Order: sequence, then C-alpha cells, then structure tokens
Amino acid sequence: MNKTAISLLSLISIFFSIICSSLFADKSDDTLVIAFKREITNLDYHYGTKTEYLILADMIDDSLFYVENDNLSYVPSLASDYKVVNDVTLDVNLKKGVKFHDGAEMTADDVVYTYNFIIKNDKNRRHTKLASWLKNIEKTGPYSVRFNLKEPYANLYNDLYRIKIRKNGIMGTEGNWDDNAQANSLIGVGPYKVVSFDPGVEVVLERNEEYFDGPKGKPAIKNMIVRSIPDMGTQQAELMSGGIHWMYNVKKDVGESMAKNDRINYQLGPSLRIGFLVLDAAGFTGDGHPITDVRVRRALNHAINRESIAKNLIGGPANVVHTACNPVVFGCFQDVTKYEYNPEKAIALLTEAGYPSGFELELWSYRDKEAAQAIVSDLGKVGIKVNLKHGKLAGLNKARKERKIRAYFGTWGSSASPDTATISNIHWRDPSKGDRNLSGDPKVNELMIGAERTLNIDERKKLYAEGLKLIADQAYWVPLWSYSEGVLSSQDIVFNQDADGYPRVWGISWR
Amino acid sequence: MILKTFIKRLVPRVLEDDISLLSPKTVVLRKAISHSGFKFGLLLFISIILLGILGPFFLDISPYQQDLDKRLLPPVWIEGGSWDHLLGTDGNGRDYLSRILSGTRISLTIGIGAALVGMVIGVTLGVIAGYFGGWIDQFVNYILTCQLALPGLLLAMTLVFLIGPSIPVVIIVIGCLHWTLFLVVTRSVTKRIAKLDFVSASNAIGATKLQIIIQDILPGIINQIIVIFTLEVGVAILAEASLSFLGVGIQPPTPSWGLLIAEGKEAIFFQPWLIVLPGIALFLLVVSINMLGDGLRDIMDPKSKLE
Amino acid sequence: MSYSLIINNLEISVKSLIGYKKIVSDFNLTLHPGRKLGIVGESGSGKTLSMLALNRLLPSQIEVTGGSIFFNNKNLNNMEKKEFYREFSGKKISMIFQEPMTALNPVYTIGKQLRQAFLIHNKGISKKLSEERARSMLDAVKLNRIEERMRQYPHQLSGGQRQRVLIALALINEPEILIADEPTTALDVTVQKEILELINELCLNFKMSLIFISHDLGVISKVSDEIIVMKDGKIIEEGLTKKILKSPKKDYTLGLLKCLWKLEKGNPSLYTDKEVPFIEVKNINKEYQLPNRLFSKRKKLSAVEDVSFSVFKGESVAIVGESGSGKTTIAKIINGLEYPDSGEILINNCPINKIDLFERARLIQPIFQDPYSTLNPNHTIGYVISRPLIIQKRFSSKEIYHNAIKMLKLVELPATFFYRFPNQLSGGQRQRVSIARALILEPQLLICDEPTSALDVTIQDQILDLLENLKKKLSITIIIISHDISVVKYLSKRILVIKDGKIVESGFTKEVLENPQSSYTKELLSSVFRIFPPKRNFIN
Amino acid sequence: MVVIAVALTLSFITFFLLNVAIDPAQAVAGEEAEALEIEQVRQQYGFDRPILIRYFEWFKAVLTGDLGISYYWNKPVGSLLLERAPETITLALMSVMVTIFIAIPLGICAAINPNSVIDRMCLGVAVSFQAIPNFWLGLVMIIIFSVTFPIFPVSGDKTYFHFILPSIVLGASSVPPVMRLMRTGLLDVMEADYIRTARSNGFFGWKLILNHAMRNALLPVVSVLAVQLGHKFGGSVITESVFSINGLGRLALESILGADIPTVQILVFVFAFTFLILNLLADILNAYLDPRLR
Repeated sequence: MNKTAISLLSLISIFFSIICSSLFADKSDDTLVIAFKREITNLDYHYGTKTEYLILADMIDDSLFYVENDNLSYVPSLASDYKVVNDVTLDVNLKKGVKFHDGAEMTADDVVYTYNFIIKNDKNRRHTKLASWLKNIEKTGPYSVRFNLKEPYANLYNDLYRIKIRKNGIMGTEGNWDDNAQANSLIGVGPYKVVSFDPGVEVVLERNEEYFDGPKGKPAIKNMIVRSIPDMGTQQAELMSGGIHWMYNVKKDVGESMAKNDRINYQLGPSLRIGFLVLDAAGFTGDGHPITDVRVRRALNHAINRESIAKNLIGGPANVVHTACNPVVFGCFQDVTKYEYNPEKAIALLTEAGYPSGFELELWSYRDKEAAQAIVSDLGKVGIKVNLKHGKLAGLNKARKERKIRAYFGTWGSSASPDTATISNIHWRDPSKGDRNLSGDPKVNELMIGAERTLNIDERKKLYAEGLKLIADQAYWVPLWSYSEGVLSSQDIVFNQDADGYPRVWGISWR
Repeated sequence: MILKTFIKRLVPRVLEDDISLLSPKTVVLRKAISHSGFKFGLLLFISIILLGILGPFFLDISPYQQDLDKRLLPPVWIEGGSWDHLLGTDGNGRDYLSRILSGTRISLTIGIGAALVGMVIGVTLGVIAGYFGGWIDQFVNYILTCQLALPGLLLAMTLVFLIGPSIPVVIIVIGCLHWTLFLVVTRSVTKRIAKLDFVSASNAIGATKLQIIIQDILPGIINQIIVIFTLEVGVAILAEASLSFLGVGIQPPTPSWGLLIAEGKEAIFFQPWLIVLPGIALFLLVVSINMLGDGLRDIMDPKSKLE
Repeated sequence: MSYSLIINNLEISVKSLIGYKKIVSDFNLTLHPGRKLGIVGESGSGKTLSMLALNRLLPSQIEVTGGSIFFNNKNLNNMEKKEFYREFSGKKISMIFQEPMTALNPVYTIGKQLRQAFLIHNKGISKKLSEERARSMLDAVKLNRIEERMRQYPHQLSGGQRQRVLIALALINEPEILIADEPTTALDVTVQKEILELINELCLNFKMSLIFISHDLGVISKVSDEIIVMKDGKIIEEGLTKKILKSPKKDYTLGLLKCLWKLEKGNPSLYTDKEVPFIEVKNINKEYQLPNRLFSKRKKLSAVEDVSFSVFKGESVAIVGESGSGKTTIAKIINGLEYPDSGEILINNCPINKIDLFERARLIQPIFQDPYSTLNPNHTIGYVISRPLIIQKRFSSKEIYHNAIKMLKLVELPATFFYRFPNQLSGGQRQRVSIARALILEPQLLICDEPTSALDVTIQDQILDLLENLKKKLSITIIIISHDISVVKYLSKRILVIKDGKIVESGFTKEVLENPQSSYTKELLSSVFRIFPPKRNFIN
Repeated sequence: MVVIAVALTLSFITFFLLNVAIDPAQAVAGEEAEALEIEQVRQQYGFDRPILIRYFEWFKAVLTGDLGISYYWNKPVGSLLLERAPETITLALMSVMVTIFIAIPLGICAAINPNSVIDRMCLGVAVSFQAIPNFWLGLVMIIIFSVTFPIFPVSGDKTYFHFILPSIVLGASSVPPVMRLMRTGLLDVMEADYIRTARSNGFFGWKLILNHAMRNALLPVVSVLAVQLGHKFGGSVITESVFSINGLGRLALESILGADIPTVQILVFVFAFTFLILNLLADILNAYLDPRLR
C-alpha cells in the first residue's frame, strides 16, 4: 500500500513539473523583473515605513510633491504650483486632468479626504505621525487646497511627498476607517497599476497609460514584476540565470565580481546613508565609564581608519564624513572639527584621560557586519578592547530603550529625503521622547530640533551649523562615512543612479 | 604501521580460547583496535584537535589582525594567492588559515559544551523517569513531548534573541534543545536495567535509591551515553552553524566555523573558498565525530562480536 | 534408497580475532527413514549448531569448515543457495525451535504465515487451495476453532498453541525429516507432555524421520529410538535409547543420569528445628496494571489472590507452580521488593514494612533465577560480594575483605575470583557468587527463586548440593520457588502448590507428591518424565 | 488530551519568551518610532497589562476562533496561515518523499550486506548528509543545478518544479537517521527467531525481506518519519529562505524578527499540534502494521 502511494505521488509531481515548466520574463514580452530583499506585505505605503515600500509606492502612487533626482530638491508633482502664505499656511494648486487608475479624475476632494484620513485615523498612531504638524486642510477650490499647520515645520515638503493621495471615500469614513482597504489592491495615480499582488511573494504591475506628465516622467517598460527574495545569494543566482533583471543593496565585492559576467552591469553610486557610532556621553548606562570623558570620545574619532574602511569595504563614492549628517543634504554644515586618522594621537588622548592601556567597550551593531569588525579591529589597535554585539535591530532597540547600550554602530538612510531634519529629528530629540540622543546635552537638542521649527532657510542653516559644530567638538558621535548604493542589473536595461541613491526603478528602460 | 605495533603492545595477547575470559575493558579495547571506522574517525578527530590547538601557535598571524588593503586574497593555489596567506584572506583582510584554525577550538567548545548541557539534562531526567516510573515517568514524557513538538531552531533563535548572543548563551541554548536523545535512550536503558536481578539484589542488601542509581544504573548506561554524546557534539556544531547563518549565533569577529560560512555566503559565487574551506573543516570534524560515535556504538555494544 | 541422511565428519568453527576456532568436530550421523533420533547434551555442546548447519541457519560468525552432508546422495554442503532453499528448506527438511513466543512473525496472521510457507514451494496454487491446506494442517496439529485461529495473530495464542502452529508450519510441505530443537523447554510441564505426544503421533502419520534435540534425558527418552550424547562439540556416545539409559558406557552419560536419579530419589534427611513461626504471610493480594494499548482500555491482572501461609524457623518450604502462577510475585513481596495491595507479612511477629532497610537486609536475602542478570557486569566479583557489608557501613575495609574471601571459600570458589568480572564466569560460578552475596550478611531466610532452572543438569546438581550443605551448616530458613517438582523434592520439607495466584494445595512434600489431592497437582506430577534408577544402585 | 495540554504549554512558553525578549509596543510602532508613540501603542494594544492576563485573553479569543491580527502583516493570522501553509505542506511532503526514496533503499542495501563495501558506502552517504549544513547544500545545489546547468529554477514556489531542489536539500537532512534506523531495524529483525523460522521454511533473498522482515523493520522508521515530517512543517526556515519559498518557516522567521507575537503564537501552536497529530497518525499506522499494538 505504501509503495503504490509513493509512486503515485511521484508520478503526479513529475506530471505537474512538466506542465508548469517555468516561464522567464524578458524584453520580448516587455516585462521587467526586479527583486527586493524584504517582503512586501501591504501595498499601502501609509502602513509600512521601509524603503522597499516607498519604492513600490512611488510606482503605484503619487503625492503632491516629489524629490527631484538631479539637485535633490522637492518639486511639485500632483501639485501644479504652491504658495507659502505664512509660517503656518500653505496653499497648493492641483494639476488638472490627473486620473486615478480606475479612470476617475483627481480633485481637491480627494486630497482633503486623504489628509483628513491621515490625521483623523486615531486607531492607527503610526499613521497620524505622518502629518503630526497638520492642524487641518481646507478645500479652497475644485483644484486647490490650503494646509493650516500647528506650528512652523521645516520638513513639510518631505511629508507632503510621503503622503500618497487616496481616492475620496476609499478608506472609509470618519470614525469608520478601514485600514486594510488598499492593502491588497490599490487604486493610485502613479505610473504603474497593480495587476496582482501575492503578499510576501510578488507584485505584478502594468504601465498606467493615462499617467499624467509629472516629474517622474512616463515609464518606458510596460510590465513590471517586483519579487521578494530574502536571500541575497539567491538573488544573485536569479540574476545570473535571467530570472530577475535588477537588484539593489549589493555590496562592492559581490557587485564587482558579478560584473565580470558580460550580461550583468554593476553600478556603485552615491547614497544618502551614513554610518556613525553613537556614544553614551551622558552616562545613561551608568556613571564613570571612560566614554563619558570627551577626550576618550575624541580618541575614538582618531582611532578609526575611516578612509580605509570607506574605500576598501564600501567603495564607490563612499567617503569619510565628519558631521552627523550626509554632506550632500540640506543644512549639513561642513566646517566642523575634523578628527583625522591618527592612532598615536588617540593613544595620547587616552593616556591623558587616564586610560593608557585602554578599556573594555561593548559595541552594538545590526547592519554592516564587515565594517563593524573593521571598527573593532581599529579600536583594538589603540587598546580599546571592543566586545561586539552584532544582532538584530529589534534586540538593539529594546536594549537601547532599557538604557543598556553604551555605544552602537548605527546607520541612517533618510530614504530619499535630502534634509538634515530627517536624521536630526530622530537622533537628537529630547531624551524623554526618544532614546537615541545619548549626548545628555540639552543644547544639542535645542539647536538641532529647533531648526525644524522655522521655515526660514538661513535661520535653519545657522542652527544646524551650531548644532553640528557642538556635536563634533564634544565628539558625541563618531561620524564614520557615507555609504554607496550598489545596483546590479542585466545588460538589457538602462538604469540611472541618482545622487541620493534612491532607486527610481520606474525610470528603467530597455537598452 | 608503527602505531599498529604500538597499540598491539598495549594489549596483552590472549590465547584464542581465553576470549570469553577477558575483562570487559580489554574486550572493548580489542574491539576498538579492530574497528577500522573507529580508528579512522579517531585519527581524524585527534589530528583536527591537534591542528586546532597547536596550529595557532605556529602561525604568527592573529585571526583578528586585519589588513583592508589585502582583502579577499585567494588561497595560494589559485591565481593571485600568496604564501603569506596560505588559505587567502577574508572580507576584512584577515588570514583565513588562522581564522579557520582558531575556529576549531570555538566549534569544539560549543559542540562539546552543548552536548554536555544536553547530557546533564537528558540523563538526569532519563534516569529519574526510568528508575521511578509511574507519574514521574509520565511527567518527563510530557516534557519530552513538549520539547519534541517545539520547532527547535525557532526556539533557539528566540532564546538567543532574548539573552543576547555570546558563546555561553549559545552553548546553553543549543544544549537545552538537544537532550531528547539522551533522555529517550537513558530512560529505556534504565528501565531495562532496573528490571534486572542485580538491582533487586542491591535493593535487598539495603542499598538506597541513590546508591542504586549511581552504582548499578549509571555504569550500565554510560556506554550508550558516550555514543550519543559524540553524535550530539556533531549535531551541536551544525546547530551553531545554522544559528550563525541566521545571524543569532556566535558574535563576530570570533571565528566560529558556522560564522565563517555565514559570512562567506554572499561570496559563494566568486570567492567560493570562503565558504568551501570552513565547510570542509566542519564536514571533516562532524564526519570524524560521527565515525567515532558509530565506532563507539559498535565497540560498546555487547552484542557485537570480535571480528 | 536405504539412507535418507548421512553426515560425515562435520566440522563447525567460529570466526574470531585470531582465526577459526572449532566448536563442533567429527560429527557423524546416519538417519534411516522413519527413525527417531535424539541428541542430548548440555548447553554449548554443539547439538543445536550441528542441526542449524544442516539447515543453513548458522549465525553469521559461525561457519561449516569441513565434512559433508549427504541427502539422498546429494551433497548439501556444495549446493547452490537457490537450489538448497528451493529443494530442501521446508520441503525435505523442516525445523521447529525452542521459543514459540518469538518464532512466529508477530505482524502476520497465522493463516497468512501458513499459506505463505505453502506457496513458497507450490507456486501458482490458488488462494483457496492454500487456505484449505493451512486449515487441514491446523487440524492435524489438533488446534481447536480453526477458522478463528486462521485470522488470529501469534500474540493472541498461548505458548502451547503457538508451538502447534509452528509444527503445522514445519509440516505443511510434508518434509521427510523434522528437526525439533528443544521444542518443549520453554513450555509449562503440562503442555510439554501434550506437545511431545503430538510430535510422536505426527511422525507416524507423516512417515517422517525425527531428530530431537534436548538437554533433558527424560524428554528424549519419550520420543527417540536412538540417542546421541554430545559434549564440547563431540559425540561421546551413541546407541539405542533403552540401552543407554540402562547401561551408559561413558562416565559423562552416567553422570547425567545420576543427577536425575538422585533427584528422583528425593532427599531423606531434611533438617528441622522447633516449630517457631518465623514468617507469616496473611491474606496478601496483588494486582498489576497492564500497559496501555492504543485502542483498548487498561486491564488489570491479578497476580496474587488471598495467599496466606507461614514458614517455621529452619524449615525449607517450596512454592511450586507454572509460569505466571504468581509465585515470583510472592517471593518479591516477602523480600520487600514489591508491596502487596492488601494483607500483611510478619517476620518474627513484626510487620515487614516496619523493619528498616538494613535490618531487613540482615534478615532476608534473595537468590535469583538468571545467573546472567543477577550480577552487575560493571563490578568485580569481590565488590559484588562485599557490597552488602559496605552499604551497612559498620565494617572496616579489612573485615570486609576477609569476609568476602571467606564467602568465596564457602561457596567453593577460588579466592582469585575476587578481581574477576562476571562475564568471565560461567553460569554456575555466577550463581555461586550470588549465593555468597546473599550469605555475607548472615541472613536468617533465603528466598531462592528458581535458583537452578537456568543451569545445566550437572551444574544444577552441584548448586543444589551446595544449598543443601549451607542449609545444614548455617541452619537458615529457605523458601524455594520452582516449577520443577524434582528440585522441590530434593530441597524442601513442605510444599505449596500455586495456580493463578491461589494456593491449591499444601502439605509435607512427601505426602503431597505421593498422594496429591487437587487435580492440578496430579496433572503436574503426571507430566514429569521420570527416569527411575535401575534396581541395582549405582550410587551409594 | 495530552496533545492539547502540550500545545497549550508551548504556546504559553512562547508567549512569555516573546514578551520578555522583545518590546511588542516597539515592534508595532516600528523601528523609527518615538518613545511617546510607543507609549501610545502600548496603551492602545494593552501591552501594559500583566502577561498572564494577556495570555488568557489571547487564549479566550483563540477558543472563539479569533486567531488575532498580525501586527507585522496587518492581517488576520488565520488568513496568513492559510496563505502560507500550502507551500510548506508541499515542501514537507516532497522532502519526506525524497528522504524515503533515498534513505529506505540505502538502509536496506546496507542491511542485507552488513559490514561490506556497500554498507560502508551507504553509511558514508549518511554521515556526509549529516555533516553538511542545510544552507550550504542549498547554495551549492543552486550553483550546480540552476546557474551552471540551468535545469531547475533558482527560487520561488510557483510550480512543483520549483520545489524539487528545496525538497532534495530539506529531505537530505533526514536521510541519516532514517537510513540508520532502517539498517539497524532490518539487521535486528533479520536476527529474530521468526526470520529463522521463515528461512527454515524455504524463504530466502528478497522474498524473505519483503514477505517477512520489512513490515517489522518499518515500525520504528514510521515513527521517525513522523517526527521528521513534523519538524519539516516547522523547521524549514533556512531552506525556505534560501529558495525564497513563501511558507510557514519564513513566516515564522519574519514574525520572530518582527516581534509579531500573535503570529508566532499561533505558529508555535500549529507546529506543535501538527507534530503531535502526526505522531498520533504514526501510532495508528504502527498499530496497523503491528497487531500487538492494537
């Protein structure tokens, strides 16, 4: 009985495998396949914060503003033009004739509905945060709206970029919001329409032929499939065997080796992401640790051979960073104290601080394991015995919240937001509101967060300059390097990398 | 050949007719000598240990010493390799031979440590359940079912996640997940021994339960335990590799083999030695331990005859 | 065709580390059609191996290294494996074995096993015909309710029934020779008799010749015309059964017979003390719970039901019954190794559960049946013997050593055994060691649970003598548990016959044996094959 | 009864561990959330109440058929399970078939020629399979059979064809125990008295093994296969992520890393339950094979 069952099953499986021999998509049927490492589980960007979600949202959705690729500034997208009335009032006029995927025209009603949904959906806190600055929104005409802000907010356009416009009524009505309305199928205004969605597996997209003439431009490729492949090795194998055309987040070594294959292109471009060590200068983990001494923190800055790591491990345009922000973004003042690589000086500083033979330090990290080990090795050379705790982000978050972290190796990507506000907002908050500000210096908080409370560009620049100077002087961080973004693609396609490293995949075209 | 004659000297030659009169230890020793799988496993195991322990003393390169200008050098037999780094370097420019050699110690520490933890748990529960029986046995059985039903790797991940990864944590967590075999075998052997007349005899001469367990039961199960122990060492080493692969194992830069394999993973297409070399080391160690275990099982098994 | 089977100079060896070691040599045998041959010998004498060799069933390390086996002028030794199995196994020569409990495949029905055995030599027979054949065979071995038996699994049958099935299995292809290897040893005496009668009858009906292997001359004498006596792999005597039983030529055969005669005679000199009740057993009951099965409820088995008796100081009392009658459970309860569900046991008027462990150890000691499991294989003999003293913690190590050596002497073992391990000892020596261990605390009561049943006759005899001597020397009380009436007769003054956990008869041994009251005792006695010594006394 | 008790205990242990290990509020709020926001989430989801109370509430909901809503996937856990289960079931069944196809013939081969070259080779295969880490084998298989010789697709789970490589990789890991058991089981059985009876009746060679030895030798193998299958339902994390099969293993992995307590909870419950049910089935199958167990 056993035997027959087994042979029957095997016959069935062979049968199926013959019928469903796999189909590879390519240029001939105008279908592009790209791979993400992370899983897409929800199409609605408002419910996911990861970069992958943003990329997908930029394909399906559109918002009032957009980050322009060339000089990294916010430009109107669904908005035709806008006017800053005063510090807390913004008038926006909408483009006419923009159509949702179902054919309906987008009007001021849709915009008002979307923003009201965002700020009034109390059930979802993560949600309301997207526009925490917004007092209310008024419809001032069929194609114009007015935003009334609670207080001046500098990073306003970033949020206007991030909030995707939803069709009036599609997410339910006030008090009866439906969070999952657009999770599995989405009606947006973006360059691509959703054909099908298999959560965690793939999203199949088709070009929106009615797409308006916006800053994203009209997409060149008709069909696009976004696949989730969690293992990078598997992604490489897929690319080599032609199963996918495009993958990103590829490290230098892998990318360069892959590029030896004629059919594969490797591009290593700039990225907004920077790396840094956050040090517990305030002594949250307990008083008296060497790291609370500014000389020790400066020694740390001197001890790490950032240039070598940036050049050898990260490569491409990656470079040493001296500030707590990426030099290319708005407000990132560069004329601060710079600590060059100088182990002797580091040892001298340590000796001066009373630690001639170094000390032990627990360093947490969660990303870039190679660089973390390189840092450990460099610090070891000046006598700082580092005990590396490389783990998952959730573990680090928890430990940091419990004030158990003395130093950690963090990175910040700013996902396509070219403004110091994005990184400083989260890292220099008041310690009672966030656990990443370990400086213990209220002045830093005052300057860096204060810069968000004004719309005056010069004023903002001045505040950031002061703040960044203070951070560098006191060596609250060890700013490390900017990252680069590696993209592997098939020779069949043309993909242009942008200055912010944000992959605008809707711009891909066949070669 | 020299080894062979040496070993033969160790064992007194016994006339053919006296085989049944040998003491148990001599019988085991003679079986060991005649068991080729066991000998091979032992030889391999000892050489790996020697390499792992003595190797680092002969290398003047520390496994932690990095040189970012000499990253990803291939081994000496591949074009571009140099004699400075026999097995090439890794992504941080550290000497790979040195890392693999010092990885031996770490992998073995974890393997043996975890198997010890598992043994203590499994044997204790097994002896208690097997000897006392009744509701205690039922309770142990319940714990066993719980453990078996639990997806081990997931629990290990959660646990390491919870406590934070370090060598002792990994050892304890892996050990806590690999005691079932000890328990099952110990329990059944204990049950069998507890029924034998000599246990009743010990009972009748007034021996306490503890005395019976220690003097009568434990010596009877020790053979089986040794065998399972060796097998579990192999399992634990692989479990550590899996944990490291998932990113919750040994902490870098400590060079455990599992971690080396995990780190070399992305380079598998282009710098395959990064994953193949520690893979071979892991494979050899596990094979040698398994052969050792299998050999021990044959040797310790009273049923198996002298061949 | 005058001879059906001739074996010439058969030699069997075991492979070992150094080379081959002969275990059977110069084995010659000639079997006439229709004759019945008995092979007798103690364990390890090579009687079974020779027959396994004939049937190509030797274990893997043991090989035939010389000689020839001719069956109707065909040399079976040189024959191709295929031809042998096709032409001979089960077809010309069949074999039945000692252990009916394990000799049937547990996972197939009786009917299927019979049918398959028939089909292997009769290809293309329809299912109906083969079933018919199976039924007729079950009928031939006198099993009742044949239809039901066909559908049953081995574990649902009793030992005797299984042995009948095995005989049916062996005979289903009407072989010319049946080899029976101790077919009754594992059975209870009452069943033993029936099976022997059946074999005798079937040999006549099927016109088979029979080779019957046994260690028991009594059994052999019932079934064989001729006897071969084997010792240490060699035939030492052969001849007609009647002749050998009357006037054996070799000392060894005589020795075998003497043991039987001695037991038959019984022991006239039973030592008795004043009648002080030393141990009283009052209305004890014990139930066991059978382990759970998947689709059935828990079952209870009543092992001892309302048993009461008492034993007087210096007396020896025997508890007799078949396997499963509950006699061992009683022994364990008296020894404190099990607890009764109800009832009580008084020793010197003191309830046994009130006596502390050490005290009890000095009062009662057990001796067990199986010499191979009674000693911890990991301890030296010296440690085994001295351990009771070590546990009592009242003696110096010197005292302990001297005592242990003394004990070795007492049980007639050399002092050099002190450092040996149990696996280096023979069964009889081990049993002596276990007696030494029991006696070192100088207990007042020995409980011997089948002390000799796992031993060869000659060894059995020595151990019984030893016990007898010790009893005289140390004046201890003995409770002896046995299924063997002759052992009981030799060693005990009083007897309790037990069946299904109940005492069915009790009284003085002599009286009970000569004039049994209950039908069960009568049955027990009638199924013992006695060999009476010749009138002229060989022993003094 | 025991099944339910075990599953409950396990779910509680997991619940407890997860809640101690990771701050669920932080997990829900996201990695970039503010402290205030996390506090709000904590109150909104009731994470500030004692663990025991939360566990009982969870349990009560499960009893009424409400498996909860995943924080991480923003979906009812029940529908997540239904979405992911088919892939894992296919993978588990196919890999067990691989195990059976490799291990049982090897075991038989080794057992009928004990201590021969074949036996040693079979053991060698078993030891090798035991010593190769799963992920290693997976990546090597991809290199050989998908990149160098593009026979099989690299990853995905669309057709049965996609499952062939992963099931070989996953199945290989259970070959050693099953093979060993088959071998020792058959060797033990071949020494049993009833085999001697069968041989004396004229059975030999394959007929002897198939008609008399196989069924007895399979008894322990059935139990071990059940255990292996049970573990495959829950333990294919690595294989699923290497071959990017969207099954329960990957769901479990993502959920653990995402601190998605409701999902992990139910998953552990389901894994444990499946395991126990499979064992029960194995017992029943064994009882079918062996009348003594009925």
